Amino acid sequence: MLWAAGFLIVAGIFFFAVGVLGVLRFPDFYTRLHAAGKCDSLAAVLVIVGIALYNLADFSPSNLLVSFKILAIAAFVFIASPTATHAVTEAALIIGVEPWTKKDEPQ
Amino acid sequence: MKLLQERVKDRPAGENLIIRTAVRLMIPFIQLYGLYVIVHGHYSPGGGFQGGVVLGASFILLALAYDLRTSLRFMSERVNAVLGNVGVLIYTGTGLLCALLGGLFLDYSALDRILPLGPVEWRSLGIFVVEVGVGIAVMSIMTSLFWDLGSGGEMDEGL
Amino acid sequence: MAKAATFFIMLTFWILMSGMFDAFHLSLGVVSCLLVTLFSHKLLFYGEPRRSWLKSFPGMMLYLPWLFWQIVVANLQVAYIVLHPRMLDLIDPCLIRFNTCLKRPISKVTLAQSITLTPGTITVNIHENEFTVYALTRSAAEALPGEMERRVGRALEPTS
Amino acid sequence: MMEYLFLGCGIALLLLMALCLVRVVGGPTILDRILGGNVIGTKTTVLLLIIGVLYDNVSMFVDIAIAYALLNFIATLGAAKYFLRNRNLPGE
Repeated sequence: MLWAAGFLIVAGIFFFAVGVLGVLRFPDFYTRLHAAGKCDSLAAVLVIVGIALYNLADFSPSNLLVSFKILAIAAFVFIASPTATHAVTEAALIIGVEPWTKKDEPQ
Repeated sequence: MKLLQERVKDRPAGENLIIRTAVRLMIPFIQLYGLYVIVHGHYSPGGGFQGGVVLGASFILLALAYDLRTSLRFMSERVNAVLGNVGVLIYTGTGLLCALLGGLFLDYSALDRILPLGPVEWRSLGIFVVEVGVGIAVMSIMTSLFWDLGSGGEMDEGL
Repeated sequence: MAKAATFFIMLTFWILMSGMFDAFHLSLGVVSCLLVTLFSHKLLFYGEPRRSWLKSFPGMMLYLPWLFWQIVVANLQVAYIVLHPRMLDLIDPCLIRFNTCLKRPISKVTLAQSITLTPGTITVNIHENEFTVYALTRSAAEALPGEMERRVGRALEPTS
Repeated sequence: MMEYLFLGCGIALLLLMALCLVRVVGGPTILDRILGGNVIGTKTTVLLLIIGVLYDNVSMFVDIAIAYALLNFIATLGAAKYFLRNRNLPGE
Protein backbone atom coordinates (compact mmCIF):
# COMPACT_ATOMS: atom_id res chain seq x y z
CA MET A 1 0.00 0.00 0.00
CA LEU A 2 2.78 2.43 0.94
CA TRP A 3 4.67 1.65 -2.24
CA ALA A 4 1.56 2.21 -4.35
CA ALA A 5 0.97 5.53 -2.61
CA GLY A 6 4.58 6.59 -3.15
CA PHE A 7 4.44 5.61 -6.80
CA LEU A 8 1.21 7.57 -7.37
CA ILE A 9 2.64 10.67 -5.68
CA VAL A 10 5.86 10.58 -7.68
CA ALA A 11 3.91 10.09 -10.91
CA GLY A 12 1.74 13.05 -9.97
CA ILE A 13 4.75 15.26 -9.34
CA PHE A 14 6.14 14.18 -12.74
CA PHE A 15 2.93 15.27 -14.48
CA PHE A 16 2.94 18.54 -12.56
CA ALA A 17 6.45 19.16 -13.87
CA VAL A 18 5.30 18.33 -17.40
CA GLY A 19 2.41 20.75 -17.06
CA VAL A 20 4.65 23.58 -15.87
CA LEU A 21 7.19 22.93 -18.63
CA GLY A 22 4.34 22.99 -21.13
CA VAL A 23 3.06 26.28 -19.78
CA LEU A 24 6.53 27.74 -20.17
CA ARG A 25 7.41 26.28 -23.57
CA PHE A 26 4.28 26.27 -25.74
CA PRO A 27 4.02 29.08 -28.29
CA ASP A 28 0.56 30.55 -27.72
CA PHE A 29 -2.29 30.78 -25.28
CA TYR A 30 -4.45 27.94 -26.60
CA THR A 31 -1.64 25.41 -26.64
CA ARG A 32 -0.63 26.48 -23.14
CA LEU A 33 -4.16 25.66 -22.01
CA HIS A 34 -3.58 22.07 -23.14
CA ALA A 35 -0.61 21.72 -20.83
CA ALA A 36 -2.03 23.72 -17.94
CA GLY A 37 -5.56 22.48 -17.71
CA LYS A 38 -5.13 18.79 -18.23
CA CYS A 39 -1.72 17.66 -17.05
CA ASP A 40 -2.48 19.55 -13.88
CA SER A 41 -5.84 17.96 -13.21
CA LEU A 42 -4.50 14.43 -13.77
CA ALA A 43 -1.47 15.16 -11.60
CA ALA A 44 -3.60 16.63 -8.82
CA VAL A 45 -5.90 13.60 -8.86
CA LEU A 46 -2.93 11.21 -8.77
CA VAL A 47 -1.27 12.93 -5.82
CA ILE A 48 -4.56 13.24 -3.94
CA VAL A 49 -5.37 9.54 -4.39
CA GLY A 50 -1.85 8.72 -3.29
CA ILE A 51 -2.25 10.74 -0.11
CA ALA A 52 -5.60 9.07 0.55
CA LEU A 53 -3.95 5.65 0.24
CA TYR A 54 -1.11 6.72 2.55
CA ASN A 55 -3.65 7.95 5.05
CA LEU A 56 -5.34 4.54 5.00
CA ALA A 57 -2.09 2.75 5.83
CA ASP A 58 -2.85 2.73 9.56
CA PHE A 59 -6.45 1.72 9.28
CA SER A 60 -9.16 3.14 11.55
CA PRO A 61 -12.75 4.32 10.93
CA SER A 62 -11.90 7.99 11.38
CA ASN A 63 -9.01 7.66 8.92
CA LEU A 64 -11.43 6.07 6.46
CA LEU A 65 -13.68 9.13 6.69
CA VAL A 66 -10.73 11.48 6.21
CA SER A 67 -9.76 9.49 3.11
CA PHE A 68 -13.31 9.95 1.81
CA LYS A 69 -12.92 13.69 2.23
CA ILE A 70 -9.63 13.64 0.37
CA LEU A 71 -11.30 11.71 -2.46
CA ALA A 72 -14.04 14.35 -2.47
CA ILE A 73 -11.35 16.90 -3.34
CA ALA A 74 -10.29 14.65 -6.22
CA ALA A 75 -13.87 14.49 -7.51
CA PHE A 76 -14.18 18.25 -7.20
CA VAL A 77 -10.97 18.81 -9.19
CA PHE A 78 -12.24 16.34 -11.79
CA ILE A 79 -15.39 18.41 -12.37
CA ALA A 80 -14.06 21.91 -11.77
CA SER A 81 -10.84 21.84 -13.75
CA PRO A 82 -12.30 21.20 -17.24
CA THR A 83 -15.05 23.73 -16.52
CA ALA A 84 -12.51 26.41 -15.68
CA THR A 85 -10.48 25.51 -18.78
CA HIS A 86 -13.58 25.78 -20.93
CA ALA A 87 -14.53 29.15 -19.45
CA VAL A 88 -11.06 30.59 -20.03
CA THR A 89 -11.01 29.26 -23.61
CA GLU A 90 -14.29 30.92 -24.42
CA ALA A 91 -13.13 34.18 -22.87
CA ALA A 92 -10.00 34.05 -25.05
CA LEU A 93 -12.18 33.44 -28.09
CA ILE A 94 -14.37 36.42 -27.28
CA ILE A 95 -11.55 38.91 -26.84
CA GLY A 96 -9.91 37.58 -29.97
CA VAL A 97 -6.61 36.01 -29.00
CA GLU A 98 -5.22 34.70 -32.30
CA PRO A 99 -4.23 31.04 -32.30
CA TRP A 100 -0.74 30.04 -33.39
CA THR A 101 -0.69 28.02 -36.60
CA LYS A 102 1.99 26.16 -38.45
CA LYS A 103 2.01 28.61 -41.36
CA ASP A 104 3.28 31.48 -39.22
CA GLU A 105 6.50 29.67 -38.55
CA PRO A 106 9.34 31.03 -40.72
CA GLN A 107 10.84 28.22 -42.74
CA MET B 1 -12.90 31.02 -36.09
CA LYS B 2 -14.93 34.04 -37.18
CA LEU B 3 -18.15 32.03 -37.26
CA LEU B 4 -17.46 30.81 -33.76
CA GLN B 5 -16.83 34.31 -32.47
CA GLU B 6 -20.09 35.54 -33.93
CA ARG B 7 -21.93 32.63 -32.40
CA VAL B 8 -20.56 33.24 -28.93
CA LYS B 9 -21.21 36.96 -29.19
CA ASP B 10 -24.85 36.51 -30.19
CA ARG B 11 -25.54 34.37 -27.17
CA PRO B 12 -26.53 35.97 -23.86
CA ALA B 13 -23.67 35.69 -21.40
CA GLY B 14 -25.32 33.16 -19.10
CA GLU B 15 -26.11 30.60 -21.77
CA ASN B 16 -23.24 28.19 -21.41
CA LEU B 17 -24.39 24.60 -21.14
CA ILE B 18 -21.14 23.18 -19.78
CA ILE B 19 -20.57 25.77 -17.06
CA ARG B 20 -24.23 25.72 -16.12
CA THR B 21 -24.46 21.98 -15.66
CA ALA B 22 -21.21 21.69 -13.74
CA VAL B 23 -22.14 24.52 -11.39
CA ARG B 24 -25.65 23.17 -10.95
CA LEU B 25 -24.31 19.82 -9.78
CA MET B 26 -21.79 21.44 -7.44
CA ILE B 27 -23.81 24.06 -5.60
CA PRO B 28 -25.78 21.86 -3.13
CA PHE B 29 -22.55 20.19 -2.00
CA ILE B 30 -20.86 23.56 -1.61
CA GLN B 31 -23.71 24.86 0.54
CA LEU B 32 -23.62 21.73 2.68
CA TYR B 33 -19.87 22.15 3.08
CA GLY B 34 -20.35 25.74 4.20
CA LEU B 35 -22.88 24.65 6.82
CA TYR B 36 -20.50 21.89 7.92
CA VAL B 37 -17.71 24.43 8.42
CA ILE B 38 -19.99 26.64 10.52
CA VAL B 39 -21.32 23.82 12.67
CA HIS B 40 -17.97 22.14 13.33
CA GLY B 41 -16.29 25.45 14.07
CA HIS B 42 -14.96 24.42 17.45
CA TYR B 43 -13.44 21.08 16.40
CA SER B 44 -11.79 21.91 13.10
CA PRO B 45 -10.41 25.02 11.43
CA GLY B 46 -13.06 27.38 10.30
CA GLY B 47 -16.08 28.64 12.08
CA GLY B 48 -18.59 31.32 11.44
CA PHE B 49 -16.65 33.61 9.16
CA GLN B 50 -15.15 30.95 6.88
CA GLY B 51 -18.36 29.00 6.59
CA GLY B 52 -20.23 32.19 5.79
CA VAL B 53 -17.76 32.98 3.03
CA VAL B 54 -18.23 29.52 1.50
CA LEU B 55 -22.02 29.85 1.71
CA GLY B 56 -21.90 33.28 0.10
CA ALA B 57 -19.56 31.92 -2.57
CA SER B 58 -22.19 29.38 -3.55
CA PHE B 59 -24.64 32.18 -4.37
CA ILE B 60 -21.91 34.10 -6.18
CA LEU B 61 -21.18 30.98 -8.23
CA LEU B 62 -24.85 30.77 -9.13
CA ALA B 63 -24.82 34.39 -10.27
CA LEU B 64 -21.65 33.80 -12.29
CA ALA B 65 -22.86 30.69 -14.08
CA TYR B 66 -26.40 31.86 -14.80
CA ASP B 67 -27.10 35.54 -14.24
CA LEU B 68 -28.15 37.88 -11.48
CA ARG B 69 -31.84 37.29 -11.97
CA THR B 70 -31.54 33.56 -11.40
CA SER B 71 -29.60 34.04 -8.21
CA LEU B 72 -32.22 36.55 -7.08
CA ARG B 73 -34.86 33.91 -7.64
CA PHE B 74 -33.09 31.55 -5.26
CA MET B 75 -32.37 34.19 -2.65
CA SER B 76 -34.40 37.36 -2.91
CA GLU B 77 -32.99 40.68 -1.84
CA ARG B 78 -35.50 41.08 0.95
CA VAL B 79 -34.77 37.67 2.48
CA ASN B 80 -31.06 38.44 2.21
CA ALA B 81 -31.40 41.73 4.08
CA VAL B 82 -33.52 40.10 6.78
CA LEU B 83 -30.99 37.29 7.18
CA GLY B 84 -28.11 39.72 7.54
CA ASN B 85 -29.88 41.61 10.28
CA VAL B 86 -30.92 38.40 12.03
CA GLY B 87 -27.32 37.23 12.03
CA VAL B 88 -26.05 40.39 13.65
CA LEU B 89 -28.97 40.28 16.07
CA ILE B 90 -28.11 36.73 17.16
CA TYR B 91 -24.54 37.77 17.83
CA THR B 92 -25.23 40.95 19.80
CA GLY B 93 -28.30 39.41 21.44
CA THR B 94 -26.27 36.58 22.90
CA GLY B 95 -23.63 39.01 24.09
CA LEU B 96 -26.14 41.37 25.64
CA LEU B 97 -28.02 38.53 27.30
CA CYS B 98 -24.79 37.49 28.97
CA ALA B 99 -24.20 41.05 30.10
CA LEU B 100 -27.74 41.41 31.44
CA LEU B 101 -27.41 38.20 33.43
CA GLY B 102 -24.50 39.57 35.35
CA GLY B 103 -21.46 38.50 33.33
CA LEU B 104 -19.33 40.39 30.85
CA PHE B 105 -20.26 40.89 27.20
CA LEU B 106 -20.07 37.44 25.55
CA ASP B 107 -19.25 35.77 28.85
CA TYR B 108 -21.25 32.63 28.19
CA SER B 109 -20.94 31.09 31.64
CA ALA B 110 -23.42 33.72 32.85
CA LEU B 111 -26.09 31.96 30.80
CA ASP B 112 -25.94 29.21 33.39
CA ARG B 113 -28.52 31.16 35.41
CA ILE B 114 -31.27 30.45 32.83
CA LEU B 115 -30.80 26.72 32.56
CA PRO B 116 -28.23 25.06 34.81
CA LEU B 117 -26.21 22.93 32.42
CA GLY B 118 -22.84 23.85 33.85
CA PRO B 119 -20.59 26.71 32.68
CA VAL B 120 -18.41 24.55 30.41
CA GLU B 121 -21.37 23.28 28.39
CA TRP B 122 -22.79 26.76 28.16
CA ARG B 123 -19.49 28.09 26.90
CA SER B 124 -19.38 25.58 24.04
CA LEU B 125 -23.05 26.14 23.22
CA GLY B 126 -22.66 29.91 23.36
CA ILE B 127 -19.71 29.83 20.95
CA PHE B 128 -21.81 27.69 18.63
CA VAL B 129 -24.76 30.14 18.68
CA VAL B 130 -22.51 33.13 18.10
CA GLU B 131 -20.82 31.37 15.21
CA VAL B 132 -24.15 30.61 13.55
CA GLY B 133 -25.02 34.30 13.81
CA VAL B 134 -21.69 35.40 12.36
CA GLY B 135 -22.00 32.87 9.53
CA ILE B 136 -25.46 34.08 8.52
CA ALA B 137 -24.37 37.71 8.62
CA VAL B 138 -21.21 37.10 6.57
CA MET B 139 -23.12 35.10 3.96
CA SER B 140 -25.73 37.77 3.51
CA ILE B 141 -23.19 40.58 3.30
CA MET B 142 -20.97 38.70 0.81
CA THR B 143 -23.96 38.04 -1.42
CA SER B 144 -25.31 41.55 -1.34
CA LEU B 145 -21.83 43.03 -1.88
CA PHE B 146 -21.47 40.93 -5.01
CA TRP B 147 -24.92 41.84 -6.27
CA ASP B 148 -24.36 45.55 -5.78
CA LEU B 149 -20.85 45.62 -7.22
CA GLY B 150 -21.71 43.34 -10.13
CA SER B 151 -24.68 45.35 -11.24
CA GLY B 152 -23.54 48.85 -10.32
CA GLY B 153 -26.36 49.07 -7.79
CA GLU B 154 -29.03 48.74 -10.48
CA MET B 155 -29.75 45.07 -9.88
CA ASP B 156 -31.08 44.42 -13.38
CA GLU B 157 -28.08 43.60 -15.50
CA GLY B 158 -24.67 42.59 -14.30
CA LEU B 159 -21.66 40.36 -14.36
CA MET C 1 -39.52 13.20 -5.10
CA ALA C 2 -36.65 15.42 -6.13
CA LYS C 3 -36.64 16.89 -2.64
CA ALA C 4 -36.43 13.50 -0.96
CA ALA C 5 -33.64 12.35 -3.25
CA THR C 6 -31.68 15.57 -2.66
CA PHE C 7 -32.16 15.19 1.08
CA PHE C 8 -30.82 11.65 1.15
CA ILE C 9 -27.82 12.44 -1.03
CA MET C 10 -27.02 15.41 1.19
CA LEU C 11 -27.42 13.35 4.36
CA THR C 12 -25.05 10.67 3.06
CA PHE C 13 -22.51 13.34 2.18
CA TRP C 14 -22.87 14.92 5.62
CA ILE C 15 -22.32 11.64 7.46
CA LEU C 16 -19.25 10.88 5.35
CA MET C 17 -17.90 14.36 5.96
CA SER C 18 -18.74 15.01 9.59
CA GLY C 19 -17.23 12.05 11.39
CA MET C 20 -19.09 12.85 14.63
CA PHE C 21 -21.98 10.64 15.52
CA ASP C 22 -23.38 12.14 18.73
CA ALA C 23 -26.99 13.26 18.79
CA PHE C 24 -26.19 16.97 18.78
CA HIS C 25 -24.15 16.93 15.58
CA LEU C 26 -26.43 14.45 13.82
CA SER C 27 -29.50 16.59 14.48
CA LEU C 28 -27.61 19.65 13.28
CA GLY C 29 -26.75 17.65 10.15
CA VAL C 30 -30.40 16.88 9.53
CA VAL C 31 -31.27 20.57 9.95
CA SER C 32 -28.48 21.59 7.56
CA CYS C 33 -29.60 19.05 4.97
CA LEU C 34 -33.16 20.35 5.25
CA LEU C 35 -31.92 23.91 4.69
CA VAL C 36 -29.92 22.92 1.62
CA THR C 37 -32.87 20.95 0.28
CA LEU C 38 -35.11 23.95 0.81
CA PHE C 39 -32.78 26.31 -1.02
CA SER C 40 -31.55 24.22 -3.91
CA HIS C 41 -33.73 21.20 -4.58
CA LYS C 42 -34.29 22.62 -8.05
CA LEU C 43 -30.62 22.47 -8.89
CA LEU C 44 -29.59 18.85 -8.55
CA PHE C 45 -32.43 17.34 -10.57
CA TYR C 46 -33.16 20.06 -13.04
CA GLY C 47 -35.70 19.24 -15.73
CA GLU C 48 -34.85 15.56 -15.92
CA PRO C 49 -37.11 12.55 -15.89
CA ARG C 50 -37.13 11.02 -12.45
CA ARG C 51 -35.58 7.61 -12.65
CA SER C 52 -32.93 8.43 -15.24
CA TRP C 53 -30.41 9.44 -12.62
CA LEU C 54 -30.46 6.08 -10.88
CA LYS C 55 -30.54 4.21 -14.14
CA SER C 56 -27.47 5.92 -15.52
CA PHE C 57 -25.39 5.34 -12.39
CA PRO C 58 -23.97 1.87 -13.27
CA GLY C 59 -23.23 3.06 -16.77
CA MET C 60 -21.20 5.94 -15.38
CA MET C 61 -19.32 3.60 -13.07
CA LEU C 62 -18.33 1.52 -16.09
CA TYR C 63 -17.42 4.60 -18.10
CA LEU C 64 -15.18 6.37 -15.57
CA PRO C 65 -12.32 3.79 -15.39
CA TRP C 66 -12.11 3.73 -19.18
CA LEU C 67 -12.04 7.53 -19.23
CA PHE C 68 -9.30 7.56 -16.62
CA TRP C 69 -7.20 5.15 -18.65
CA GLN C 70 -7.68 7.30 -21.76
CA ILE C 71 -6.58 10.38 -19.80
CA VAL C 72 -3.40 8.67 -18.64
CA VAL C 73 -2.53 7.50 -22.17
CA ALA C 74 -3.18 10.92 -23.68
CA ASN C 75 -1.21 12.60 -20.91
CA LEU C 76 1.79 10.46 -21.73
CA GLN C 77 1.51 11.60 -25.36
CA VAL C 78 1.42 15.25 -24.30
CA ALA C 79 4.37 14.61 -21.99
CA TYR C 80 6.29 13.24 -24.98
CA ILE C 81 5.47 16.37 -26.98
CA VAL C 82 6.42 18.73 -24.17
CA LEU C 83 9.70 17.00 -23.41
CA HIS C 84 10.68 16.70 -27.07
CA PRO C 85 13.44 19.22 -27.89
CA ARG C 86 11.97 20.18 -31.28
CA MET C 87 8.44 20.62 -29.99
CA LEU C 88 7.18 23.03 -32.63
CA ASP C 89 7.56 20.40 -35.36
CA LEU C 90 5.31 17.97 -33.54
CA ILE C 91 2.32 20.20 -32.84
CA ASP C 92 -0.14 21.35 -35.44
CA PRO C 93 -3.08 23.08 -33.76
CA CYS C 94 -6.40 23.10 -35.59
CA LEU C 95 -10.09 23.66 -34.98
CA ILE C 96 -12.47 20.90 -36.00
CA ARG C 97 -16.24 20.56 -35.90
CA PHE C 98 -18.40 17.50 -35.68
CA ASN C 99 -22.03 16.72 -35.08
CA THR C 100 -23.08 14.48 -32.26
CA CYS C 101 -26.12 12.26 -32.05
CA LEU C 102 -26.45 12.53 -28.26
CA LYS C 103 -29.79 13.93 -27.16
CA ARG C 104 -29.75 14.64 -23.43
CA PRO C 105 -27.94 17.77 -22.21
CA ILE C 106 -26.20 15.85 -19.43
CA SER C 107 -24.65 13.40 -21.86
CA LYS C 108 -23.52 16.26 -24.10
CA VAL C 109 -21.85 17.87 -21.11
CA THR C 110 -20.25 14.57 -20.11
CA LEU C 111 -18.83 14.18 -23.60
CA ALA C 112 -17.56 17.77 -23.59
CA GLN C 113 -15.89 17.37 -20.19
CA SER C 114 -14.33 14.07 -21.26
CA ILE C 115 -12.94 15.69 -24.40
CA THR C 116 -11.55 18.56 -22.35
CA LEU C 117 -10.03 16.22 -19.78
CA THR C 118 -8.27 14.20 -22.45
CA PRO C 119 -5.14 16.20 -23.23
CA GLY C 120 -4.68 17.27 -26.79
CA THR C 121 -8.27 18.37 -27.25
CA ILE C 122 -10.41 21.13 -25.72
CA THR C 123 -14.11 21.60 -26.30
CA VAL C 124 -14.49 25.24 -27.25
CA ASN C 125 -18.19 25.45 -27.82
CA ILE C 126 -21.40 23.46 -27.98
CA HIS C 127 -24.02 24.88 -30.30
CA GLU C 128 -27.15 22.74 -30.56
CA ASN C 129 -25.65 19.47 -31.77
CA GLU C 130 -22.38 20.83 -33.07
CA PHE C 131 -19.21 20.49 -31.06
CA THR C 132 -16.21 22.68 -31.79
CA VAL C 133 -12.97 21.16 -30.62
CA TYR C 134 -9.50 22.69 -30.56
CA ALA C 135 -6.92 19.98 -31.05
CA LEU C 136 -3.21 20.06 -30.43
CA THR C 137 -2.19 17.57 -33.11
CA ARG C 138 -3.81 16.19 -36.27
CA SER C 139 -3.87 12.66 -34.94
CA ALA C 140 -5.69 13.73 -31.78
CA ALA C 141 -8.25 15.53 -33.95
CA GLU C 142 -8.86 12.50 -36.15
CA ALA C 143 -9.52 10.20 -33.20
CA LEU C 144 -12.65 12.19 -32.26
CA PRO C 145 -15.66 11.64 -31.75
CA GLY C 146 -15.53 7.90 -32.31
CA GLU C 147 -15.15 5.59 -29.36
CA MET C 148 -15.78 8.18 -26.65
CA GLU C 149 -19.14 9.26 -28.02
CA ARG C 150 -20.29 5.65 -28.35
CA ARG C 151 -19.33 4.89 -24.76
CA VAL C 152 -21.04 8.01 -23.39
CA GLY C 153 -24.13 7.11 -25.40
CA ARG C 154 -24.15 3.62 -23.99
CA ALA C 155 -23.73 4.93 -20.44
CA LEU C 156 -26.19 7.81 -20.37
CA GLU C 157 -28.63 7.75 -23.28
CA PRO C 158 -31.96 5.98 -22.77
CA THR C 159 -31.97 2.75 -24.70
CA SER C 160 -35.10 2.93 -26.79
CA MET D 1 11.30 7.16 4.76
CA MET D 2 7.86 8.28 3.57
CA GLU D 3 8.32 11.58 5.40
CA TYR D 4 11.35 12.38 3.27
CA LEU D 5 9.35 11.57 0.14
CA PHE D 6 6.61 13.96 1.19
CA LEU D 7 9.14 16.64 2.12
CA GLY D 8 10.83 16.29 -1.27
CA CYS D 9 7.47 16.47 -3.06
CA GLY D 10 6.55 19.60 -1.15
CA ILE D 11 9.81 21.31 -2.06
CA ALA D 12 9.42 20.22 -5.70
CA LEU D 13 5.90 21.67 -5.77
CA LEU D 14 7.18 24.96 -4.38
CA LEU D 15 9.86 25.13 -7.07
CA LEU D 16 7.26 24.40 -9.77
CA MET D 17 5.05 27.16 -8.39
CA ALA D 18 7.99 29.56 -8.59
CA LEU D 19 8.43 28.57 -12.24
CA CYS D 20 4.75 29.21 -12.89
CA LEU D 21 5.24 32.68 -11.47
CA VAL D 22 7.35 33.43 -14.55
CA ARG D 23 4.25 32.98 -16.67
CA VAL D 24 2.16 35.07 -14.29
CA VAL D 25 4.60 37.98 -14.28
CA GLY D 26 5.65 37.95 -17.91
CA GLY D 27 2.65 36.48 -19.72
CA PRO D 28 1.98 38.22 -23.02
CA THR D 29 -1.79 38.52 -22.52
CA ILE D 30 -3.84 38.92 -19.40
CA LEU D 31 -5.38 35.48 -19.92
CA ASP D 32 -1.94 33.92 -19.57
CA ARG D 33 -1.72 35.47 -16.16
CA ILE D 34 -5.11 34.09 -15.17
CA LEU D 35 -4.03 30.68 -16.39
CA GLY D 36 -0.83 30.86 -14.39
CA GLY D 37 -2.79 31.80 -11.30
CA ASN D 38 -5.10 28.85 -11.82
CA VAL D 39 -2.18 26.45 -12.18
CA ILE D 40 -0.60 27.80 -9.00
CA GLY D 41 -3.92 27.37 -7.21
CA THR D 42 -4.18 23.69 -8.16
CA LYS D 43 -0.66 23.10 -6.86
CA THR D 44 -1.50 24.92 -3.64
CA THR D 45 -4.41 22.57 -3.00
CA VAL D 46 -2.09 19.58 -3.25
CA LEU D 47 0.62 21.33 -1.24
CA LEU D 48 -1.83 21.94 1.61
CA LEU D 49 -2.57 18.21 1.75
CA ILE D 50 1.14 17.39 1.78
CA ILE D 51 1.71 19.87 4.61
CA GLY D 52 -1.12 18.17 6.46
CA VAL D 53 0.60 14.80 6.12
CA LEU D 54 3.89 16.30 7.29
CA TYR D 55 2.29 17.82 10.38
CA ASP D 56 0.43 14.55 11.08
CA ASN D 57 -2.87 16.40 11.05
CA VAL D 58 -4.51 15.56 7.73
CA SER D 59 -8.08 15.85 9.00
CA MET D 60 -7.58 19.55 9.68
CA PHE D 61 -5.80 20.48 6.48
CA VAL D 62 -8.34 18.66 4.29
CA ASP D 63 -10.98 21.26 5.15
CA ILE D 64 -8.65 24.10 4.23
CA ALA D 65 -7.74 22.36 0.97
CA ILE D 66 -11.40 21.92 -0.04
CA ALA D 67 -12.12 25.59 0.64
CA TYR D 68 -9.04 26.64 -1.30
CA ALA D 69 -9.92 24.51 -4.33
CA LEU D 70 -13.42 25.99 -4.30
CA LEU D 71 -12.25 29.59 -4.11
CA ASN D 72 -9.66 28.98 -6.84
CA PHE D 73 -12.37 27.69 -9.15
CA ILE D 74 -14.63 30.65 -8.42
CA ALA D 75 -11.79 33.10 -9.06
CA THR D 76 -11.01 31.62 -12.48
CA LEU D 77 -14.66 31.48 -13.45
CA GLY D 78 -15.22 35.05 -12.33
CA ALA D 79 -12.26 36.36 -14.31
CA ALA D 80 -13.41 34.48 -17.42
CA LYS D 81 -16.93 35.80 -16.99
CA TYR D 82 -15.60 39.34 -16.76
CA PHE D 83 -14.01 39.01 -20.20
CA LEU D 84 -17.12 37.35 -21.61
CA ARG D 85 -19.01 40.46 -20.53
CA ASN D 86 -16.59 43.21 -21.42
CA ARG D 87 -15.32 41.87 -24.72
CA ASN D 88 -12.08 43.74 -24.99
CA LEU D 89 -8.60 43.33 -23.67
CA PRO D 90 -7.70 46.04 -21.20
CA GLY D 91 -4.30 47.67 -21.21
CA GLU D 92 -3.08 46.42 -24.58
